[in-house]
Amino acid sequence: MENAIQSNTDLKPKKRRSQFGEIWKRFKRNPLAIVGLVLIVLMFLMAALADVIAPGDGVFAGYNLQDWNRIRQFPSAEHWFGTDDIGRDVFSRVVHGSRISLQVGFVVIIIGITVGIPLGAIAGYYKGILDNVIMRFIDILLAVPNILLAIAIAAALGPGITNVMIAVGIGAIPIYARTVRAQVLAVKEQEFVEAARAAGANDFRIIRRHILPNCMAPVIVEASMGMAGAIMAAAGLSFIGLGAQAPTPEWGAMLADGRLRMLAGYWHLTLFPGLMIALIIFALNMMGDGLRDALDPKLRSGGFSKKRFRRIQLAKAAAQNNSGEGQ
Amino acid sequence: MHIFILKRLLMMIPVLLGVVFIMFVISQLTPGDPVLAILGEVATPEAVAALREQMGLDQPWLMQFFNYVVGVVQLDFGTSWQSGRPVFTEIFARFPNTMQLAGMGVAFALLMGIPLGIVSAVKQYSIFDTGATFVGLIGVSIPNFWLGMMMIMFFTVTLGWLPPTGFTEPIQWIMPTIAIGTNSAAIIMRMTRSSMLECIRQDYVRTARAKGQIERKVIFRHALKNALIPVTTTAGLSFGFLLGGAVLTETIFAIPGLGAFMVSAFFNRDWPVAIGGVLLIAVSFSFVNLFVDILYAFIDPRIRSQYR
Amino acid sequence: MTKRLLLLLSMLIIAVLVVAACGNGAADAPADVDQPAQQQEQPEQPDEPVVEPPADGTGRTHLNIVSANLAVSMDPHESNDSASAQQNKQMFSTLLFQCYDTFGPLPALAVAWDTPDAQTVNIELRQGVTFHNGDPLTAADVQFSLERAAASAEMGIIIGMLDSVTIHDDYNLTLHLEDNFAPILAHLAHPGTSIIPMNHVLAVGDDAFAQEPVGTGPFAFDNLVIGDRLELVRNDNYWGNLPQVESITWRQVPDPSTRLIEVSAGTADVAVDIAPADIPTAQADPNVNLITRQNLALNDWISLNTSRPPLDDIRVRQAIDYALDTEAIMRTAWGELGSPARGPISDIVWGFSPQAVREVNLDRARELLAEAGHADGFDLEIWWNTGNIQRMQVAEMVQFALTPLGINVEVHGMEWPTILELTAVTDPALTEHDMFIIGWVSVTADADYGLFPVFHSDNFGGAGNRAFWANAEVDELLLQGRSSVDPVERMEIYDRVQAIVAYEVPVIPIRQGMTAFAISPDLNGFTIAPQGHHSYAPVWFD
Amino acid sequence: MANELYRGKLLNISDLSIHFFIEEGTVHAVNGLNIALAPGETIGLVGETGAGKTTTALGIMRLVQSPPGMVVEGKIEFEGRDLLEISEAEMRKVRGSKISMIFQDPMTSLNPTIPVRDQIAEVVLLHENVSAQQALFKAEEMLEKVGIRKERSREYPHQFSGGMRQRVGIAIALACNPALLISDEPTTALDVTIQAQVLELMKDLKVEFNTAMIMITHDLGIVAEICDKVAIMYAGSVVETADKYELFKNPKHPYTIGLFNSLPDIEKDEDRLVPIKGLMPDPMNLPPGCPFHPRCDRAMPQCSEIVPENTEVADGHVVRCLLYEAEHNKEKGV
Repeated sequence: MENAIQSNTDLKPKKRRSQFGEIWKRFKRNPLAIVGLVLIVLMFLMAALADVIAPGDGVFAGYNLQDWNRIRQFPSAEHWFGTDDIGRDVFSRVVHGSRISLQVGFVVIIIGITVGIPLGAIAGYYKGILDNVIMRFIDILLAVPNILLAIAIAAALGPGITNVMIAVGIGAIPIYARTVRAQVLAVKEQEFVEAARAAGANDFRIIRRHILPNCMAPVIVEASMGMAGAIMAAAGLSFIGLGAQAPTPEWGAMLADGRLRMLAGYWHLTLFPGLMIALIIFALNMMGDGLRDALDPKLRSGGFSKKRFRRIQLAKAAAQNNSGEGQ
Repeated sequence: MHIFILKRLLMMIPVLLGVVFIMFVISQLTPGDPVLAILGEVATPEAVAALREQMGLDQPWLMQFFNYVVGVVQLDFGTSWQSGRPVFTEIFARFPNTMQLAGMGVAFALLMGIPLGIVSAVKQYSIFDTGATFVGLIGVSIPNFWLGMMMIMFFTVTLGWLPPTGFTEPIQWIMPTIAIGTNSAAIIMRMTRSSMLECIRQDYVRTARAKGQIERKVIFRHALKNALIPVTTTAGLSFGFLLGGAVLTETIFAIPGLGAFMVSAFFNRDWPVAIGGVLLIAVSFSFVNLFVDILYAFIDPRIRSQYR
Repeated sequence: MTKRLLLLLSMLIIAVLVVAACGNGAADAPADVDQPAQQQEQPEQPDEPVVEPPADGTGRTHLNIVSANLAVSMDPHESNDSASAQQNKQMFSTLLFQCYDTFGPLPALAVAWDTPDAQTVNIELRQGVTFHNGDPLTAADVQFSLERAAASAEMGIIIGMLDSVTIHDDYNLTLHLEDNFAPILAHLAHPGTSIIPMNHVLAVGDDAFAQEPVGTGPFAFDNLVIGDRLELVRNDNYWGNLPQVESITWRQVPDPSTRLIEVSAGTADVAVDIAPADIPTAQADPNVNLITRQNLALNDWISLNTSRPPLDDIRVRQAIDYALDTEAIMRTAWGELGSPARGPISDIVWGFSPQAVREVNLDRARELLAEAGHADGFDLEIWWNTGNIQRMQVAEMVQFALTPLGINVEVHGMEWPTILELTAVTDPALTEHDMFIIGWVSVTADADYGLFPVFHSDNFGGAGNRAFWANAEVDELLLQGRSSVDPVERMEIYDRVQAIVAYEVPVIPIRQGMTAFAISPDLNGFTIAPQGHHSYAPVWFD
Repeated sequence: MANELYRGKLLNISDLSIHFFIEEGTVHAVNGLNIALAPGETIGLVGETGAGKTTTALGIMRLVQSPPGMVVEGKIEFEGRDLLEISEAEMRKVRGSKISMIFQDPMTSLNPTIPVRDQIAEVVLLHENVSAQQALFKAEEMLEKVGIRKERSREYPHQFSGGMRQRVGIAIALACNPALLISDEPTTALDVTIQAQVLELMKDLKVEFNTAMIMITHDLGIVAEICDKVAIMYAGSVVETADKYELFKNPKHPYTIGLFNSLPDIEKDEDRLVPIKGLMPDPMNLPPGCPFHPRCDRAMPQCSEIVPENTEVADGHVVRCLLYEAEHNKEKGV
């Protein structure tokens, strides 16, 4: 009988494909996650089709077409989101802005991951002095609130969207380093790593082939949430003037410019770009929640079917009533 | 416990030293001459040279770093290049506002987040839970600076209820507190909810129920105390997040705080103020984290015994 | 030649008219720009702009001011930002006062002065003046103050030409300048030459003095909450007319829209500097009295780096000027706040001469570019300082407007100190910039102040000539202009300089500055000073 | 009919079914379970992991997580009352005082943030009309009774070893002298030597307090040690129940026999154990007919169609298997 129990857990190593299928199956069940995914896809479509939606080229791109005789117009049929201070179509700028934000999100995550994962893996795997040095460095980065660190770095690098991505990316390193380190510490001691070591695999191979793949789930979740955070942080930096170079239609910079017109009643200059920032972050967070639930083995059978529960509950109540009447 | 605190305090020193060092490196890498920032559009080479010497910028930067650290040890943070006043004076004139703002933000976040999180967890799958989860997601997603702007637009421009800026009257605290605290409130709500959900499934909660304990006490006496442990961490981290977030909130609501001041210090290359400010924020953040760890010990006896 | 004569004549007439404006009704009005070297008669009526004195004192006696910044330093010699100048103006007095209209000198702490030559100024001090701490004002304080200011890096440009001060007795002294310097009297009215109490400053030290300043101004320092507010109280022993207002609270409100709202809501009486976007709002608001006045700034021009190709070619610069509709650009970015520039200095500055502005002509621009061998266009950068949104818009508009010429402009926002540093190198070969946007205030209202630093080739880089434009004739003329004591000659000199500048286009002027204040409707007697050093001594409430 | 067979004096569970409604489907954790127990009697509830033992125990306590869990049908009569019919407030009076429970994992079933003394006092305060002081005194008394010095009573759970913690759990369970004690694998998480101590303690205290007990376990050795009766559970229902000696001597159900065969026996010098082939069925997808038939050596064609009824093969020995149903019916001449 103990054997029977044992055999139950022997099934653990599953095929990769079916694993993804499983995750997707679980992800799919979460309606909020699907809404998030759909929003992100729409966002990508908008970015991809920006030139079609707001056509033009270079300086004369739709988002940059100036008409000094139509400045600060409120939304109309011609200009859905109105026009800005120098007569550009806000809708076109908002549409083109999706490119910047998505780009920022991805690049920041890539910086965070490509630096953070190796640091975390090395720190976790080797321990000792290397671990100490890396983690103290991480501590230093963590001792300064992220946005302040980003401001300092962005100030040093100068304004510009590339520099913002670097600045926010550096701020993102500690999260990944810490997540991976914790995972590595946990995974390292497991049997299959011991087995690989016994089989003569070198450290690099062990880390790459055996340890890291098992650390990926929290990193993926962290990344989808981190992308939202990165977009928010970058918009914040743009807002205080460290962001994208004019005339790039960056949402945070548009907000900053529009703020000066806010009390004069030009609400359309701040409403739409801000809404877009909130929307993309919202979508990423929803997707991140869904991913976390789908990837978390603890939560695998967490969901409860309200429909069937209620149906049985009602049927039971009805049956009781019937029997009560029968008496 | 004392030894633990002492150890933590000692560990702060290299980290803070590292912070100062990194800030010095950044100050060296940053383009923009602080001397010219002071002198403005027209600066004769003689004036530039004189001021540079006066500010000690003619020395090599490692020497400047060394001098700075020696000064800091004696609680001398130098003088602001812009105003000529001691950095200490400049910073502490504004720091209380920032602390108050961040403190009120954390208080708002806790007062909103914890109760909502508890109810949401206890009534899992209810309409309230679904609604709170959704609102929580929105709260996490809304950029605080935009929220602040929209509140000004609505409560000041449209309704005329609240003053747009300032930080002296309590009525002026409302919008900044909500603006800065909403993200954290949502984060804490989500954290409380998931932590509570985990705790109310714990064996010891079942034990409490098996004792015949009433549900309210099961939740508050048994589940909540344990659920609050991760929430405490989140709240501590939020505080750091809010100290940073104050930069934007202070700008929007024109609060004379350290955040907005430091941004202008960065822009003006007033490095003594910028470095001093970052150092102070790092120190307060470290102390908040220490405080959180001490708080842990009060909540969780397991951790208390680790601290020996 | 007739044109030149006509010009001179018209200038003289204007000069006479403005003398009358500052005459204050007195026949013995102080002479002005015509005769800077002449012995002055001292009128009994001292100080401040000409206002009707209040009928009675029934109004409020506390004044609330909101402005973007508080003084960077309350040491008048250690700061040259406008917030410091504005606040220090209330606490300190200068030897002279400069008329808001004619910009001629009026007596202040000095009751009489004469300039026997362009290198010497004799001063007779007002008697019985005391500092806020009770110390009497003497010649020693003046000597101490001026020498201290001259040694300061911040104030070098204002009074750095001072060589020495000779004290004759407690109330008479002579200033000796290093070189001939005709506009010296205007400089002695700048807040950077404020007189401070020698004994007190020496006793408490510079730092303590800056924390708790002591002067002879109409208001005395009371309290400072750093980053938040400055509180002043009336100086009851003020040497001029006693102010009606008994105290001032000066708060920092960085956002211009908010300052307007504060006045509209009655929580502030004076909002310093209203943003262009808010001008229409302020005009429409019955609770706000919007007052505007052209100031001495030529706030915004595009500086072209003439030391680097392709902008080293005069034809390219002219082509760019032909392509830019500077008036439309100015109106789009600033709206009502300011007026289109007509030259490199504001047209109210003494010495301004109007030059023909190039009408937009893209064909001519293309021709010029073709002549210069750039028919296919080229790449350029334009820099603007982050935080100044109007300049960003100018940069964007320039980029947009130059594209049809095939000029590919990259807009580059940088922090102010970075731009200052990158454009401050003295060797033109080391410059990296093409175009950037900057401005300059002819705070002394004399063309010398506006033109000399910006266009003399000795001043390459940080000293002001960030276009790295060298023109031997202009160099010569500018030196003549500051040493000559003959106003007619000087007028001619500056006319010629401005003509050359307009032809060679080292800068493309965009906007003449305008100061806009929102004040509460029951506040009277406030006048905007074009120099930027407004005085609150003469104001009163209904 | 089944009810009559199992009429006990203290507890009588009949046709209890508990299902969990999760998104993937309905988990049939307990299906038509019948158990009866007399006062002071001990029954061993034996089965593999996932057989529904713990769910049954929680069902008796009415502590099944709901949602997603729900008692779909059945009765739990305790001292003459159906526990499923009484109000939650009344049920709370039962929990901890009349029925208490010892949980499987002593590491997690004590609240880590409350001193053990207070955790015992809590249950005393709830059910006995005493002051806080008296409750604490009683708690220390209970601690002494389970072999923990009262000097340690102010310590926190993490300061105790696993065995000691389970002693605390026992103290909590017995503090109010319950009529029924449910022990959910109380020794599984403990070292073998500690297991024996704890079992010994439980045996002693059971006698002292004259408590009826449901001992949930998968260890037949423990059953042999302390139980009077045994109920073998498979896939949510009891497949065989009998007096301990009867069952050990004369197991009837193929599953029970399989269980015995998979145990090592020192007396018979066997080389190999004989495990039951296959796995427990997925409770979301139980096979039709007898749930055991896919693994059964003696399965007949009809086993996959007919759900077997309870069959009393000997006095108090009830089996749920078509093999015996047919036989029994023949004997009875039905």
